[in-house]
Amino acid sequence: MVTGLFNYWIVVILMMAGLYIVMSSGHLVKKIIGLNIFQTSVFIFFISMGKVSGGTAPILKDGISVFSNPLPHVLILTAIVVGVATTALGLAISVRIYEAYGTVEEDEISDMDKENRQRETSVSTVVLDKQ
Amino acid sequence: MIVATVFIIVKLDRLMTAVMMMGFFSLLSSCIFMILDAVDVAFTEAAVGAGASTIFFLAALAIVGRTSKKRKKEKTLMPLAVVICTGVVLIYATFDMPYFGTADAPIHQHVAPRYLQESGDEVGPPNMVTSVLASYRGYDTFGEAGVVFTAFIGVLLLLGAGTRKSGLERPVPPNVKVESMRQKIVLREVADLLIAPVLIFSLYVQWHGDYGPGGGFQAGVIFASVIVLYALIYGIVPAQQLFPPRKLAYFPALGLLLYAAVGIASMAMGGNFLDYGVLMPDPHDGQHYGILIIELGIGITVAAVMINIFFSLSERSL
Amino acid sequence: MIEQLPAIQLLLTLLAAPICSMLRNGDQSWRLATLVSWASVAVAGALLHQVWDGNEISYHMGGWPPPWGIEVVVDELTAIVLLLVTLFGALVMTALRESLSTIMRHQRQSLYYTSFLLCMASLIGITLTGDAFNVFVFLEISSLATYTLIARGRDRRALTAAFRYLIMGTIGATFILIAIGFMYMLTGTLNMADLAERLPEHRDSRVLHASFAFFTVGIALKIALFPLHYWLPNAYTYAPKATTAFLAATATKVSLYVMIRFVFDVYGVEFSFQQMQLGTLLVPLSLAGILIASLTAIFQSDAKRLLAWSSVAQLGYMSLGIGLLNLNGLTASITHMFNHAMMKAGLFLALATMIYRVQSSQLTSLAGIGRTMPLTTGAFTVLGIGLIGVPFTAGFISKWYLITGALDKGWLPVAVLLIASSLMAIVYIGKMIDVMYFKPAPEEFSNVREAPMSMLIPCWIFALLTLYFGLDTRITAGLAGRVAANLLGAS
Amino acid sequence: MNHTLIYASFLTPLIGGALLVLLRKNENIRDAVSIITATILFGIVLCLYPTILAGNTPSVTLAEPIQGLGLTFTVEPLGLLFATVASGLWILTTIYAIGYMRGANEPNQSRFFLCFAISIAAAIGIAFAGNLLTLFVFYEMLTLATYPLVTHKGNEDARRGGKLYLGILMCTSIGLLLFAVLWTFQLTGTLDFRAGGILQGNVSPTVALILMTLFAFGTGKAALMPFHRWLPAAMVAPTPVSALLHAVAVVKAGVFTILKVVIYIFGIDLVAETGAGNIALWVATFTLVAASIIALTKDNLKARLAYSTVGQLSYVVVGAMLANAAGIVGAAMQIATHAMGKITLFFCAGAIYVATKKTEISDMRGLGYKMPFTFGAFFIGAFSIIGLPPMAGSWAKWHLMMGSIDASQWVIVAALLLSSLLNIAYLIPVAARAFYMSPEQAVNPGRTVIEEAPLFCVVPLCLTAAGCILLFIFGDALDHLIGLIPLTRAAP
Repeated sequence: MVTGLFNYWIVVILMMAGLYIVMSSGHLVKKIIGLNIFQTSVFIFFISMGKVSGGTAPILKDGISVFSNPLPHVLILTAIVVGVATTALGLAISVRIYEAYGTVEEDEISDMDKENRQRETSVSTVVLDKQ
Repeated sequence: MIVATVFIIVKLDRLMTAVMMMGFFSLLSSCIFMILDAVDVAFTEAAVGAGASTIFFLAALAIVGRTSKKRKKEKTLMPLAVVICTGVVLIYATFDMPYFGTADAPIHQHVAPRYLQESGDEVGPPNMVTSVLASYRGYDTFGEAGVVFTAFIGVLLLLGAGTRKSGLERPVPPNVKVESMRQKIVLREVADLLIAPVLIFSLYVQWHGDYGPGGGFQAGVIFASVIVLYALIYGIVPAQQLFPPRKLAYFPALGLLLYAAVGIASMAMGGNFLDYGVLMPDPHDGQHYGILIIELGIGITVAAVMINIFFSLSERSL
Repeated sequence: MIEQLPAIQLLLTLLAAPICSMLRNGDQSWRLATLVSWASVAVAGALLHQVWDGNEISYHMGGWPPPWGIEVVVDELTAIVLLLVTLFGALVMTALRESLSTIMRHQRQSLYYTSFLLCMASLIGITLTGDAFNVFVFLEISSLATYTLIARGRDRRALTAAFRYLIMGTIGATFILIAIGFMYMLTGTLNMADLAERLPEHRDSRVLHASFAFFTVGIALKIALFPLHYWLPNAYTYAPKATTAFLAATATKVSLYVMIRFVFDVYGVEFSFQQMQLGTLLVPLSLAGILIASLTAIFQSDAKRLLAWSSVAQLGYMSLGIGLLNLNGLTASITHMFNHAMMKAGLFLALATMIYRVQSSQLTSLAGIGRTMPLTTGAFTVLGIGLIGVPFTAGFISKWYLITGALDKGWLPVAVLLIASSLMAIVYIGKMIDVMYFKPAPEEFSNVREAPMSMLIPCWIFALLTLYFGLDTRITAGLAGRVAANLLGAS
Repeated sequence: MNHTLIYASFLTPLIGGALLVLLRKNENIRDAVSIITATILFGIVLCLYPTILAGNTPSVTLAEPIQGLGLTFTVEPLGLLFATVASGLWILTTIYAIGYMRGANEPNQSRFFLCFAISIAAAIGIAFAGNLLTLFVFYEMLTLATYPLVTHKGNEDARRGGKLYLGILMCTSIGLLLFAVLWTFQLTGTLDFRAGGILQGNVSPTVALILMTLFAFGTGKAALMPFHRWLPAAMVAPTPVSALLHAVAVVKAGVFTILKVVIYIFGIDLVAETGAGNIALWVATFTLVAASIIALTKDNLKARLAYSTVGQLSYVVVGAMLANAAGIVGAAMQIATHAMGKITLFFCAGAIYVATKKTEISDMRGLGYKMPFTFGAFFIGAFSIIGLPPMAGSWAKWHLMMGSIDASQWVIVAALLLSSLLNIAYLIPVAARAFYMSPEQAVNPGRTVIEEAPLFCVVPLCLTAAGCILLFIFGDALDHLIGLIPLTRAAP
């Protein structure tokens, strides 16, 4: 059992490490790194599913009859592309955040936002009272 | 080892190193993919994870700074709890999974055999991944091209490339990184040597996808990384002169349209969307040419998108 | 031609997107985008007509039969969601030009339309597909497009909202990917109909249990079901004006559609509700969501944020209807999916129209706007009344079914809570309308003009549709009833 | 033919409303449109009489928004009675409103008349509703359409009044009435108004009691305490609106709803057997007395009349809850006769305001000689409300009294008597002061000579006063119509 499932367990640990980075890190770029790791681990999981012991890469050649399953490979090719697209967009947004706030630390940003909102609400209540 | 790498990343505050480690992680996973017979995936992961993503990260870090701050303890407890819960669910699930590598697992029984046994006759290319990717699940791949294109539009809308007139007409401020690279003669020489073969290699990957690992996507990324290499060494301005962003911005759209055009052509010929078989009198030829053209479409889209995104990101740091 | 309709439905918008991006001229792009979106409305209408009597269209992409190729399936539920996405998308698109003109340079606009079209196309793609993995692909396109659309908001907080959504959305999508992977592992297939056939034999497998758990959490993140809603208020508040209308109408609704499809069709009613007890989870959470979000809405001082919280509450109605698991409840969910999309899109659009003139969504700046922009405010009022659920409006119909559903179950307290939440809706909508009509306008806005026609007309179409669907419910509740019976009968 | 008539009765006010908005440029044409529409509507309603008197109940379905539940119009005697009252009084109210609005130079007159027309359409919808859903739909429409009327003045007072008005009516209707409607639907699977009721055999006595209480309180327009506050609050509206609220449409819609529910949803047998109406009955009895006492303390004429209305409405509720033939007849008659009497009183109050700008009763001494017609009519209206012969109100009071004796509810008999005495105490002095006390000249030195109100105001109020008497004389015709209401389940 241990040998049969060992591979999956490793993947789970990797996934969780990635997820942990995403959720615990305060630095936006590091969050994206975490996302990347999380996704890549899921990819490894998919590919592990498709492996057949003793099989080879799914390319037709004479004399070979046992192949690994090509379908997960296709799915993961697509998923990798999705991943890099997300990464690029995420980075673009964090760059813009940096330009707008001067920082990419989540805590600092939310502090600034909080101040902002307090100002807005206080202004609006004052005006409403006046009316 | 791969686990160790990840834990190092968890702890790291120096983001530069974290990114490097991430690239390393990608490279390792790509090795794992290789071991697991997923050559195409390994190829892609190496090109994208270790290549393109890392470069994007570096370009972004150049703007936002390289260190992250430690957070308070309380803020890390909640995520930890969530992560552990999720992990437990996953581990719980694994107990009912077929053992790794089992040949008679259901996954290998139902749909896959047809790909394995008949794709050679039905579609043609010996590389089954290509057949599935481009033909059986060509619609997914079309969607994938759509994802890349969407990301491109997103980055362009947010950061803008070429539209800012920054690259060409603005006087280049002294940039430490670029300057220092230029002076390193060894690097330059090596790069000069590399660029041409890699370009050719990318074309090979593009056209050879039918037979070996590779295809439009990998080719596109490799092509793009050549340009990025060029830009890193000679500076972004000459690179942009070579590939003016304004014109480059048309290419992703063109690639996507090329892909769709094949599909629409097959609709016009009386088949379903992306049914290449009807394109030619002989369905085999139809499949063959259809796949070639859509791979080209993907290649164009991906290469242009990657270069564009890199330009957009690095332009900002100028 | 007729049999190609499903592909045409998707291609219209998806192909217009790259063309739009090449046009580089805001007005031309807008013309193209608007034309194309109305064309897709027509196609959606034709599809609805085709499947009206319970027919099902199956279209094989690439000519490969499922489960080897990817199948596109259109049935009544699909058709109504398609109509929702295209019709409301087209209405918002029509109004988008004026709305954008104040926040974006001309050249950027065409890129914005491109994003918008991509978002619409991918939502159509999600709705159409009969393949589990394909759902993931299109879900990602729609997410990426949505992040972009949100991040272009005027306020810098739009960026953080978009980033937060990106993180949450990607985690959600990856969870869904894991769930799909597990399902695939058990059955070896990705086709949804095929999965539905093969999954029941694995009903005791832990892999399937985990798959269900991951799917539920993942999709709940996307739908913004309470308590996973926390990205939504900010995203809706800071997204550029008219965009919010589109997102509120479509994005969460399509995710809800995915949930219904998977929970009822793929996993199967029996598995989802008896073995996994989804209902026991959904009902209390939905109720809590409805009450807490309604209460929060009451205390907002920003009109957009108020409506965003109201959206969280209204999504609770829909998930509650699913949780009730009876004919009336499910009918209510599907009907409300359509009706709420319509009303909330209209409200946000009317609000966007006002913001177009006063440049702020704070309630204080909207004071007295009922006098300066009577037509817009009129539309807003009609839609607001619909949201409360006053008879003669679409909102009444869905609430009727929902409460009847709760009573059918014999859950009197649930019915009482629902009515209480309607009263809260009166309070928060009443608060806005009160400010708009009766508070004196701030001086700087005392002579704003009525909005331009291209925004006003879509607003009123939304308002009139709200009234129309309060009377003629054949294609909302009537169809939803049949669909619900099918979904429940499938068990 | 009948179907066309039913459609026409609902559409006429709406078309008229649209027309008057289109023709708003010219005041005279616009107002003429109002009057003509009102007359046509009344004519249409009258045309429906032969059919009903022949014992038919024509029915049309407009749309079917919910499976098995249509927006259905069914004409039956009770509804026709209400429709007649509403449409007949609409003519007079319109004429009066034209005079009043012009006399008082109110702004936004087109909006005013439009909302008026929509309100009448809603009232007709309520009258002809073929099931509870339809009734509820138009009930809400009436609330929304009258809201702009209540806040017509647009000042702070009007807004506060309007908020209270809308708040109470919406909250009770959505919170309680809708709930009761849904519950009924869930129990029986239908909401049709059927002779003998639909709940028979479907409910336990406890559920029946809860449901009836929900219905009674949910119908906020019936102004049972403690949900009566909106009625005095709505007094900020111009007087024609008050007339509309009190006599023509709104409160009548409320008590009409309760009557309909008792007769056609519960069936009086069920109510009598299970005592489902008990809570509502006692609350109504309490309201009856309490409102009259509060009315005594009010010096503002309109406020006093408002509390009077609160009390008088409870007569109808009491009659309905007694659940016997006499009670129902009394309640139905009370709808018609109170409408006639109260509208007279409000017209008078309005006329006094237009002519003298006076609103407080204590200021009205001696006005009777200056405005003989107005105060004469006031007398007649007051008598009718109190229930003294030869005024119409006496029939209603008589039947109600008989009903409570039949039911052996002696406390209620006593309450009715007490209330009548209180009615005398708060209504008669108003007119009496005007005639028998000399005006205090010193209070208003330099005031211009007070004259009778404009003709547009005086004629309608004289007509309604005459109506009060006519209804007494032709009381048996009324009795005949009400007698057609099927009180028990039709033989299968």
